[in-house]
Amino acid sequence: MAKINIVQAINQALREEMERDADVIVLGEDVGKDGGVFRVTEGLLEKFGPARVIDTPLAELGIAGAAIGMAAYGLKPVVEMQFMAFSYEAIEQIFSHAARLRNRSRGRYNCPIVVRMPYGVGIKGPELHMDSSEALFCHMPGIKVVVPSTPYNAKGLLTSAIRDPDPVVFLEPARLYRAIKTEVPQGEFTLALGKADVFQEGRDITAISWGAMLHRVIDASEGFDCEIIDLKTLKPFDEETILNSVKKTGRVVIVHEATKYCGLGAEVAAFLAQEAIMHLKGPVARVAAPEAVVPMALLEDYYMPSKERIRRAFEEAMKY
Amino acid sequence: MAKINIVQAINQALREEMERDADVIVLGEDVGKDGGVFRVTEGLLEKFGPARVIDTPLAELGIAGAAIGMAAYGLKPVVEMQFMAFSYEAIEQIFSHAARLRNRSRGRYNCPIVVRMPYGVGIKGPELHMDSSEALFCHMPGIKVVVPSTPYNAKGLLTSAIRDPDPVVFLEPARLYRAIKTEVPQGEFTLALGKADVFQEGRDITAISWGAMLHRVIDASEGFDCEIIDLKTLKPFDEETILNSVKKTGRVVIVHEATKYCGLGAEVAAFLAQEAIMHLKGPVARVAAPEAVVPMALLEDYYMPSKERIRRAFEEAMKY
Amino acid sequence: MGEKVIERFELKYLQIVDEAGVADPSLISSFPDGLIKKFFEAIVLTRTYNERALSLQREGRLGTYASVYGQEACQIGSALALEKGDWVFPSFRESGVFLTLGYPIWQMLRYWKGDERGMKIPRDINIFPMSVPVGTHIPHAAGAAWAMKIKGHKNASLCYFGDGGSSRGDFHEGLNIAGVLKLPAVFICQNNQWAISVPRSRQTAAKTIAQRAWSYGFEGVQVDGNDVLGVYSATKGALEKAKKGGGPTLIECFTYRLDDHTTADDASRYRSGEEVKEWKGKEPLVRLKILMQKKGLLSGEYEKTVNEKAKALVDKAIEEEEAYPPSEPEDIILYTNSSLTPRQSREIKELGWQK
Amino acid sequence: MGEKVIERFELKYLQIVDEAGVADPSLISSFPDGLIKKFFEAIVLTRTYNERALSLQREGRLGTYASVYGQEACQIGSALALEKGDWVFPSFRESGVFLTLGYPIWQMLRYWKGDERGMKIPRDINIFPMSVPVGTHIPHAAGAAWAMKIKGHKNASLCYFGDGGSSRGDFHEGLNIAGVLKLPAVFICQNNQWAISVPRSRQTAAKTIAQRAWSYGFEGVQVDGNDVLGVYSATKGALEKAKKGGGPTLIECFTYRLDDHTTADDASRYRSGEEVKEWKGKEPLVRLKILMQKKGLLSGEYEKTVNEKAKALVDKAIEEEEAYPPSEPEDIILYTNSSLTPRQSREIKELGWQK
Ligand SMILES: Cc1ncc(C[n+]2csc(CCOP(=O)(O)OP(=O)(O)O)c2C)c(N)n1
Ligand SMILES: Cc1ncc(C[n+]2csc(CCOP(=O)(O)OP(=O)(O)O)c2C)c(N)n1
Ligand SMILES: [Mg+2]
Ligand SMILES: [Mg+2]
Repeated sequence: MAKINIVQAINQALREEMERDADVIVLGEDVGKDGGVFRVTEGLLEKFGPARVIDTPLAELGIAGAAIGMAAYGLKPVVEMQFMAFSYEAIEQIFSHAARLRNRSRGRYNCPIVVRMPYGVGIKGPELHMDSSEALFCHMPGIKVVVPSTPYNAKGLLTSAIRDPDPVVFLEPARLYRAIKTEVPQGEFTLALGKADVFQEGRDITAISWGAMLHRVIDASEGFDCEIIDLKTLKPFDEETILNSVKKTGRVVIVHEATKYCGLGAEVAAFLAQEAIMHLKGPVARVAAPEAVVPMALLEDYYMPSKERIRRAFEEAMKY
Repeated sequence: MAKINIVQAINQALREEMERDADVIVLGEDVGKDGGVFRVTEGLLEKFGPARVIDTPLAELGIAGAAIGMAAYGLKPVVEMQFMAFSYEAIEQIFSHAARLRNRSRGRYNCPIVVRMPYGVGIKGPELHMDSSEALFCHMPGIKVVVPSTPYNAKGLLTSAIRDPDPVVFLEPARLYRAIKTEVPQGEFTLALGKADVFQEGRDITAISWGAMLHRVIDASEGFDCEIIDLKTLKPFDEETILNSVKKTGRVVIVHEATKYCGLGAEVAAFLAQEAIMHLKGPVARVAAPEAVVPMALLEDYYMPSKERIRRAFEEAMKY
Repeated sequence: MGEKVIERFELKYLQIVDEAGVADPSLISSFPDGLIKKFFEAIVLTRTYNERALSLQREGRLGTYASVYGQEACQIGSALALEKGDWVFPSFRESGVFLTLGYPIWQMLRYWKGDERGMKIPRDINIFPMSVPVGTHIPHAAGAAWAMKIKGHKNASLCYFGDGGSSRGDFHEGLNIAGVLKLPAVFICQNNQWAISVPRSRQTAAKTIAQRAWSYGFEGVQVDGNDVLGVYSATKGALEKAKKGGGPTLIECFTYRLDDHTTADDASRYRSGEEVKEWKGKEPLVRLKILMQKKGLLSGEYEKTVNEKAKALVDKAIEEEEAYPPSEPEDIILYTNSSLTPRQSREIKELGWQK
Repeated sequence: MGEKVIERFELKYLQIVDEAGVADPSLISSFPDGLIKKFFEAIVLTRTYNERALSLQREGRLGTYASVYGQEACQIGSALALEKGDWVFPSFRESGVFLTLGYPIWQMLRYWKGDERGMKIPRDINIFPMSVPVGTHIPHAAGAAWAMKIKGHKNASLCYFGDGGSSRGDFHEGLNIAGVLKLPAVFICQNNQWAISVPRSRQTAAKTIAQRAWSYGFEGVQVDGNDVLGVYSATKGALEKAKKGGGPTLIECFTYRLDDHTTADDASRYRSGEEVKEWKGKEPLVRLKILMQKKGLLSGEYEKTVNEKAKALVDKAIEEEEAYPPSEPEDIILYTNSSLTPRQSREIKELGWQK
């Protein structure tokens, strides 16, 4: 099996799904000739032609809106938003239309779109290139939100997202794009949406994270008997896996790049405060960004949860 | 003191602030001659003229964006979004610009805008007229989010919001607009943002809610020794008041109209799971909408947390 | 060097039958009698439905309702130009379009009563659920047209919105994308002079909305929106052009909203009775009847039958609607996605909603 | 009845100095020598800065940087037409505008290094922080112009964006609002033929971007964006008109991005060397120098002084920038609002960031 990075894994998933299903198309800014600013769609234009790999005007709400019309008509559009923050213009289309089309038409129409976007801090990008606003999408009934943390699950999860009959927001941790290479099978495979991975078993602490933070958590876990959960699907998250782990450890540390306030960590913690309170030995800790927008490159490293902050949270947890 | 309803209280606050400060202006769709579709801005055009009470084209992102430019130049625009769901096109302007202008310019510019909007279920409105997406705005660093529950605090909070040097999203529970009349002093007064009210003291349960749900909670509390907290400011919420109450009661029920998943209730519960876990006697309960978009009028009543559901949560809490 | 003119545009206005019922002789000739009668019958049905909906609303049997009165020609003229396989993207005021496509009337009423099942579109009609957020459906029409093009289907999409809707970013991005990709889409702006209380003159400083087409590299035309023949002709031409690969068209139907914005509105707060009166004189049915009379197409007998048939259809629909069983609360959750999340299943149980 | 033309438009193109440095005799006459020298000096400064920024980036001393090479005339010609009290709303490529307004060069470099303090605009310069999300600042320019109008200030706002930016909803809503309210705003579209890898032809099917002005009821003009005199003249006229209450203008500067989109881009992936070469022949400095030579304004001595002065300014700025102390981590939080929330204060403590 070849070792590939996340960019290649996503590219492979797109390529294989496009080969398999003529209704799958790719659209967005610079996805064609340029192959995407991160080269995720590289080579697709050459292989599938300009009717299926489409460079669009610079118009995020238009792109999302058009994809909704396409999807209702019978295509399976995979939209690329160049960076997460540039999807904000499209939020109304995603929230008021994509998320609701099936419900509003009582099942007559559905909206099988995938909205891919790189997200997250840690790439020394310009302003608004490093937001982590997954919680906004998680708050929308009807929208699934998926984040891969490895090339393997990038491919499997994207394949599932494309085949899903409903809208999926697929968040790609830009920091990881080329940072890790792992073995990924050639040929199609899927990973069920809604299922978390227990990346590592442990008895003392349940550490919950996703995307780039998973790797920080792994780093930080040395010396702790830590059960590490990679959430993978942020909405709906895998309640069972989390609950089973917390019942065992009684200690929880949630780590994410986004700010705490109404972040996804809040939902995980609130879920546990409702469903697992009797199993908790101490506070549910969230290690997250401070209440501030993502800083520019020079301060970026301070913003992102550091290994040290995560370790401190583990140490704190072990006091209970 | 005259008894007035929330519509009148907001109208009074606008009127008095416009009299006091020539930089305060009102803009939005139908806010002028029509006085707003809920008549909140009635009479303002006549009094302050078309330069300060402005009917805009139907263009929510343009309205919000223009308000940002006005605010940076030195005005204090109060924007009306006709219904909460129609503000979604403006989310990028609010999140990427209004919320960040001070930070990005390291204090050179600030953005004293107020974005008012009716929200919430319970008015038998058409589709997309009854969303409760406060959590989206709460997740944006730099944005304050305020919800009044009575005419008195509608006036005091809006006055504070207008005077605040930073952007405030002011959510008006449409269901309450004309539902309650209370005594409200003529003349200016402010209510501090970031402070909750203990509406009623109690020893057994801390019930946390805001806006229209406060009144359901009050209704449901009969027979329980319930400390009822009206959050009023959703972002940043009053941690101290909540914490003090929970330390006393050890039992928490949070009630809101929005869906749970990454709703504001999650943040309150997560905050408690981190800061008050040792004081909690049982699970932190959230009574909220089910994971679905707001239904149309005929099913609407099922969607909104009912008195019975809230009472059940209280009963459940008392089991611990 | 210096200054030179590099582009010139002309905007045309089309009217086949004027307010007095006088028709342009060369343009009317292509209209068979049967078609003119179809126009008439559809307008009568729409008015009948609309009046009944308004009175049902007054009786508290429907929720807020948006009247179509005055705009029937825009809707019927364009909808009758559609062919099977074309797709329609309506705003919330397109009762005339729904009716002309044969949409079940009881479902329309059901929708306005506040029931999502009203927009469970029958399989043989290609219309989207009405779009409540103004203008947001315009990119959907572009997207469907794009899909037709990709799939090689020789159809088109037809999108309706108002003068207010033309101010939204969705209009711009949707039409621009349609222009770039040369999509088979026809955009119909019903400029009814008002967006709730905001007059057209405050919606944009442009003289017409039709002229915006040039911003997107395709053709625009303004049509007398109260002239059903004019609207039909413009739409038919635009749809044919679209299907032949000629790209999109923007049609501005110049018309007037004769009623309040919706039943929740009171238009007397912001516009004069004289204005309304003046426009009543231009409304679409009167002139069509004059034309038909001149052509000998409007016998008393025929008119009576048409009226009665319309009334009977609407009566029957009201009965059907009222006999329709209520939704289950569970339905609130059930249609969110193709399958329930574990949490949703739990919620259905906790709420005691399982059937 | 029938079809008639109801609106006609003409779009003009303006060029005062052509690619060969030949000037339109009647249009050049109003340009004093001193102004022409100002153009020259500003272009030299911008190029000097731009080249140094690019090389600093290559050395790893700046982050991703967006080169202005090729677009200097659009930016300098327009910025020199500004008066005190006017406000500027730039996108991310407006180094030429910042420099022309006297923006501290070390701050510009600091910004591109990744320091928010680079956009802590000095009090005497009315420019907004660069807008990274494309087109989103257009409504801000309308808003500032609106505030000027409300406050009775006789100033105007000037907004810069690209051909890509003109496809966004913000463009439409911002310009439309400016038109309706007749705001003192001038919108400059630097059509540099590319939005990263997307060519102008794929951005819109409209022949020009300037023609969009008619969608909003005001005037538009296309200018040779590599002719600094033409840009100056068009902008000056538009600003004057705006300040006199004549409303907005849309100016399309027809130009070319000679470098990669940013230092993170490789334009050879999507456009041909020939195209770039052809446009190099039209770049703004060469023709200006020919003009100046003909007018006897370009002695070797003068040119040398200008070059050296620019170099010295940039050198000094690089030193200042590098000597500037780093931000405190606390600054990440400190500027969110006028005061800290309790949670923010706690976070600063927990993170060990208090000063
Ligand atoms: C995005 C959005 N903003 C505001 C509203 C509230 N609203 C409903 S209809 C309407 C006016 C629409 O005017 P126009 O587009 O001309 O259509 P018309 O009502 O005249 O048919 C407004 C402001 C809405 N539904 N959607
Ligand atoms: C809203 C938004 N979408 C996408 C991007 C990514 N992006 C940055 S610049 C650019 C192209 C801009 O083209 P244009 O407006 O023509 O300006 P130019 O770069 O040519 O100066 C893109 C797509 C962005 N910054 N903002
Ligand atoms: Mg209208
Ligand atoms: Mg460009």
